[in-house]
Amino acid sequence: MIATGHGEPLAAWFSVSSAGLAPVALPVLGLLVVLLLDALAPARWRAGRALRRAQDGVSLLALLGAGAAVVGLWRSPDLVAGGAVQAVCSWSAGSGQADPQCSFVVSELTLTLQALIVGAAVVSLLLALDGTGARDRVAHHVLFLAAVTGALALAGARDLVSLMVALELASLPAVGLVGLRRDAPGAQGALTFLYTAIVSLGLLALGAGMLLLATGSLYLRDISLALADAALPGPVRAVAALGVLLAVAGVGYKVSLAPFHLWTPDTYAGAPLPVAAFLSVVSKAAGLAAIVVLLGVGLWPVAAVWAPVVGALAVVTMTVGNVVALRQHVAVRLLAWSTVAQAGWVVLPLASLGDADSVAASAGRVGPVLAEPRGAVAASVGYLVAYVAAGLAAFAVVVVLARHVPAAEEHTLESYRGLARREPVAAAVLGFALLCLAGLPPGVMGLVGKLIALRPLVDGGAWVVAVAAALNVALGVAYYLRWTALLVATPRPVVGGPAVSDGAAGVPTWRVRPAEGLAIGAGALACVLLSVAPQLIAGLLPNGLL
Amino acid sequence: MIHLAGPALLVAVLAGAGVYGVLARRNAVLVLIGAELLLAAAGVLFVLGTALPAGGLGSPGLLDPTISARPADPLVSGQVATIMLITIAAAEIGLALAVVLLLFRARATSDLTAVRELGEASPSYTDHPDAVTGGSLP
Amino acid sequence: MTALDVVFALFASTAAAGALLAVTSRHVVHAALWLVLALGSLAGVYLVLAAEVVALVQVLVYVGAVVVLVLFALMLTRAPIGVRADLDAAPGRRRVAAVAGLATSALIGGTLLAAIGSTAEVPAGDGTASALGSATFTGWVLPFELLSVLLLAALVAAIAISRGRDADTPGLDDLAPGGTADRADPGAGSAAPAPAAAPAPATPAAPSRAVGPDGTS
Amino acid sequence: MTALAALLTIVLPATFAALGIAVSGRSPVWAREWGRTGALGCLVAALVEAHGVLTSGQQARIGLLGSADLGSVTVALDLRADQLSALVAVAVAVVALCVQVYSGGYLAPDQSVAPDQAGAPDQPGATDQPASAYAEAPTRYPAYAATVSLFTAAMMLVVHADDLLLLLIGWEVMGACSYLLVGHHSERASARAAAVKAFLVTRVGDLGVLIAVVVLLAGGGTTSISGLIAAADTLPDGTLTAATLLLLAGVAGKSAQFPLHTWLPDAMEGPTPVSALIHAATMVAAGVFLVARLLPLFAAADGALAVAAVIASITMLGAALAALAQDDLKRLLAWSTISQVAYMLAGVAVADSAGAADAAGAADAAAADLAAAGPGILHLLTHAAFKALLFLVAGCVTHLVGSTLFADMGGLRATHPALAGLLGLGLAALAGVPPLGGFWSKEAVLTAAERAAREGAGWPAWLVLGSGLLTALVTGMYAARAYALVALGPPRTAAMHAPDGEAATAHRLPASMIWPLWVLAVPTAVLGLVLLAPPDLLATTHVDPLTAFTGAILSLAGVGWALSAPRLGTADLALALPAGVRGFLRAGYRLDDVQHALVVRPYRALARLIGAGDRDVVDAYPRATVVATRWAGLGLRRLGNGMATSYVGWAVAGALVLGLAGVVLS
Repeated sequence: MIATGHGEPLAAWFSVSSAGLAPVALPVLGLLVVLLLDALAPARWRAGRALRRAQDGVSLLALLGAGAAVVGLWRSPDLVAGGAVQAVCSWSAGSGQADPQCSFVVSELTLTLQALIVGAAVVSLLLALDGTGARDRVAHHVLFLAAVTGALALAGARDLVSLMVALELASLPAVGLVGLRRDAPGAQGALTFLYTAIVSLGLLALGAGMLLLATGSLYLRDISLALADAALPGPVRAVAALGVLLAVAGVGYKVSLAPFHLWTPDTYAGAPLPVAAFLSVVSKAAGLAAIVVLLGVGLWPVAAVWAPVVGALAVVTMTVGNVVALRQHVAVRLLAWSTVAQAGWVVLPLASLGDADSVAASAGRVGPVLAEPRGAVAASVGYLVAYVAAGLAAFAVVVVLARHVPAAEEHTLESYRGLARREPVAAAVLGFALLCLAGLPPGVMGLVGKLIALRPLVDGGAWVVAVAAALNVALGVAYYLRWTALLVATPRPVVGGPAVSDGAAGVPTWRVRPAEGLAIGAGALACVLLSVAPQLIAGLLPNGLL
Repeated sequence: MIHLAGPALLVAVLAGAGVYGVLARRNAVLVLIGAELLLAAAGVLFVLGTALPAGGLGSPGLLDPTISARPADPLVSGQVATIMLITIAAAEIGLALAVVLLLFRARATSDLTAVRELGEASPSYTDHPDAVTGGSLP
Repeated sequence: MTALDVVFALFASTAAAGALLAVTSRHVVHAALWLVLALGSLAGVYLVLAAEVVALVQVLVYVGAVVVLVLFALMLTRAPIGVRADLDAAPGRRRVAAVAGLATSALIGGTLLAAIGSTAEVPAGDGTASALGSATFTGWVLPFELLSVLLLAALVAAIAISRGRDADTPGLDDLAPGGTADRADPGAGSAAPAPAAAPAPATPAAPSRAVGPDGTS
Repeated sequence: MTALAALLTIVLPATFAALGIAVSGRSPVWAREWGRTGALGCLVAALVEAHGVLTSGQQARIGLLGSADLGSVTVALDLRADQLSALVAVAVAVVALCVQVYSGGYLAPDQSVAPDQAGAPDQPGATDQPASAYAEAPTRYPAYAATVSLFTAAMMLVVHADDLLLLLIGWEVMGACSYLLVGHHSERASARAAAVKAFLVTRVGDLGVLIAVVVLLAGGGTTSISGLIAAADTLPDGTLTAATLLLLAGVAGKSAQFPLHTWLPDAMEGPTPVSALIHAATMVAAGVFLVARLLPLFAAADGALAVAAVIASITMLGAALAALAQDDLKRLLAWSTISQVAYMLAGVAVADSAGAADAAGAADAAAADLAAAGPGILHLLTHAAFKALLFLVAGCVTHLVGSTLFADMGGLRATHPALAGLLGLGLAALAGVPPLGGFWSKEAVLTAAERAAREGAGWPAWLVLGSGLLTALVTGMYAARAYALVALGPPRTAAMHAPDGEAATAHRLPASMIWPLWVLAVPTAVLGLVLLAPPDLLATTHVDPLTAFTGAILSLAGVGWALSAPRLGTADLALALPAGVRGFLRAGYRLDDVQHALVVRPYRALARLIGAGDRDVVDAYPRATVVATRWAGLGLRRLGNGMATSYVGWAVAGALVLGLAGVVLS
């Protein structure tokens, strides 16, 4: 689809590949249908459950459709040939550019991230379905789909404006989801999240402005080419460096990098639990997509500037997360701090790109050099996949238990004591997920994830960071093990607390609903599958990034 | 033709004022004013970026007056980005005010120091309540 | 020093002064009005930088809509009219904030000025509506479309959040999944929000309930 | 067939561990039978495997999980079955079966044999008290039996792994199981402390193994043991040296070698059968096994074997001297384990693969590499037999006396002659009295050291030889001293008194505690015969007559010295030592005090400051690692003060620092 532009100074042509945009467009379509259904549905639908079922169905279908589109795109000729679909591109006659400028590219990386996001979103939605009230269902689904759209768009965004808008699209509706609780904690959680998001947007925009000022473009590819030019004057390079790091700071809150992480536990605690699950997996995947796109794909030629900082951030993040998690006694907050710690692991591999040799070797080269940081990015994404699977499984159990078991109301870890006797299946899933997060056998997935995250660092000689990360493994094991051990511990005689179960021991007094069962099953299946076949997370992105 | 230093200074002042405004206020609505100023600073920076010839500060034409200026960015990146930023800011402020109103309805205040029961220092989250001084942090 | 420089200096200094007053004023309505001044002057700055459309959007969206929204919010939250000392944080915190603000200014300004040097002058850009429109609908069509979704979502979110909860209509949290039969205490957990007129609780109210999972709080 | 049997040695105990937990519920009887069945199946599988390997002489590779493609390297998660793994597997399986059977009697809730409360629950010095075990047994036994099964499975995984990652998994599971087993009596503070100590100290070493695996992966591009061994000569020197030294740290931790040996004597807090399991064939032996398995890497690395030899030399003599001064039977055995494992390590460390290859005339290098470790492995096998026997006998004695202190023992030969005979047999094997199994394997180690020394292996071999000979003397002394204190002299406690008293009938030992002793007595006595028709693994293991004569004379001299002590006026040879020296040795050179001052005391002080938390044993490990970080956690948590703008402030501050760093770095 090629349209001619208006003349010399304007874009000479631009092209939009509707197939390439399908994964992003389908959730938007679903969102509109949900809104329309609500507006147009006859009254008798409203009385029963038909409308709710339809809205649930449409939302799920939209996500599944996006997933199907992702799978379909994987087979597209461009990708099979090892290239990428340039979905939204323009070419300016007067700019002196040889190549088109693309703001959306469907590459192997894009599709991997999109597949992950869609999968996590489906499970999160399943978890939310039974917790969503009738009246808020429209708002919930619309906001949910909008946030997923933003996350999906982030995966392919290749210019700073798209990145910025998509990041906000992934964040603002999530704020709305947190606020749907409509009470004081919900409002506080939403406000904390929103303020952090706004100020971070300010930082990101300032960073993007600096990069525009220094290089004259907002397209990541042009920026990286300009920055790879050794002739760039020093002060201008400083502006670019400041821009890059302000942008990192602006995106960091999304993955909960310290010190941009402080909103995380409060918002998780203030949000409805399924929304907390959504934030900790889908939203985090979106954040990593933003960071990978920004640093791994776009700005890696100046990695010498940001890699040490990102390495330090990663180590500080995992240390802070682990250290504070050690003292947490509330399940959701422990999970929140554990996601902080895991965020450090997720960005850790990117720190290996600061290796002076690889940067020197790439300086001045153009074109295919952009495939260079494949190893580090693949490790980051691989770890993210492992984390998302384990995080989803853990959250699914926590959400479902909190919904059904009154004893879990207070939500302290103590209420999980002896869970294995009462809810063996749930305890098994939760325990396995926790072991995966800790990286202990039999959670092989987590172990392999940590190994592949450390590998680029070891290869790149970043020993200090690698050793600090390895020490954090021991730190992290402590609180995951504590929780896991509580699952199988002997129940204490009740001291002033609620009884563990109304019925006889071992007889559940509630039934899992189909959607909940599907969600827990999917999470558990992902964990087991990836633990049995860890090569799935180790062998991502074989063909490079683009 | 205007000198570049002016807009650059303006960006710095607006950003600084925005940061101060966000951090120094405790009324939830006034915090937003600071955030708006921070975004406005970024907007000026974007527009400034478009005013430069293609290649930005690093372009040879800028530093060497003998080379005629290269053509401007045909996609007017900076100005488009500013417009989008303004729009995002509007969306954000609308949402933020809804949240502030919700908070006000629930707690009858929009003073951020008065509503912080989600924090780590809140007694409900400490395993040993005596080990933490309550919520009296500044 | 050209005439444009002078005009720019006028607008810029007004904007800077407005910004500083907006963040320091102890009068809420004044603060909002200083914001109007700052953002309005920024529109002038944009005009000088030849960004006509941006200037127009700035006036329409910011001065026309955002500030009105802020004023409404101040009224709805019963912000005190008149000079108040409790708008700002404690003095110690304010000092920290001032240091942070100054550091931000110094870092950004210093880096930019060092790169700009003393001789760099910029030509006026091309900010006509036609150029901007073409650019938006060719190169920037993706963020534009995403932005439309963002606005829609923000609208939905704002409406959903501010709709309030009626006692008879279940919200997101307190509708027990599939009914209330299997819950231990269907109603006890939903602590209704304090009425708007109630005074602010001196201590956080029932914080342990605040962490209640979905369904209970 | 061999491959299947090897796989079953791992799968069977693991399965029965799961069954024991899942199916038996709270019934200790079912749990006991599940555990015994699993161990029996494991033994059968191990025997089949050994038969296959010994007759065909081949090694089998078993693809287990396929291969994991980790980016540029492929991890082949394979198992292997060769003579080394088969022989060790048989030893593990025999000991495990004996322990499972024995535990059924030792920990069973059989009220008729409950001894009187001889020792106060937290009496210092007295380690294992079966009395308290009885009270707890009904509820804890299923978990105990399952943990023992899992422990066995983990050791089998270590033994059969052909990939360092698999080995690491088994290694870690074993550590976790030992934590649970040592802390079995979790109601006792000393047991909890010992469990934590064992876990933490071995974990220090485990960290070394973990890093070593990463180093090998980075340097060699693979974690396959076969692959690494094949590539041993081509690996970069730095990688080899770093990896082998790090591995040695892990070996020192698991095998309780100086300076990471301090956990083992304390681990006597565990039930006695657990001590037998840990000491005889599984955890402690795993370290030596690892060195034997990776011997080509160690041989190729500069200085790694020399370091191992020095560690072994120090440990064997030092631990033997410490054993001499102990006043607790189990602690004496624990120190003797440390000393004997050092012998094994020494036997491996003086290995000379080139010489072994010539001597064996082995066709392929791999077999030669294995054969070089022969003396150490032979000692591992004989030690497994006699040490398991000794611990189980010690358990019987404890059962009778209600204490593990020498002060409460005596006169066993008069009251229980058969038990005294078995004790004597085990101690004689420990001392290396010919012609018992321990004699042949110890002399084989000494012979290997002597040959290495003569062939120019340098001072480490001489050090090992000298230290080994001295240790032989001291070993004879402490072994005989133990016999003298336990079996000779008059009975001390009522329980040991007159066989016709009612106390004696009340203390008849259950049959399940007796026949494992006889099973173990057989290999203790005759394992040396294996040298008559040695398998390939032991093909180069010789016993030089002259060395053997010297060693035997020395150990017999020690035995005679100790046995004649009563006639010289003192029942206890150790009393001949000056009191200060004795106390110093008894306390294990006060290394614990050093550790205490440097690590434990600050921890305790902090813990007291923070306030006693949950006393539950499951919290012990987190608490131990956490305390130092807690204060940091407290400070960090204060940042989360619940105020949104405060969070934003930190974000802005972070951004400023980042930006500044960027400007400076550019």
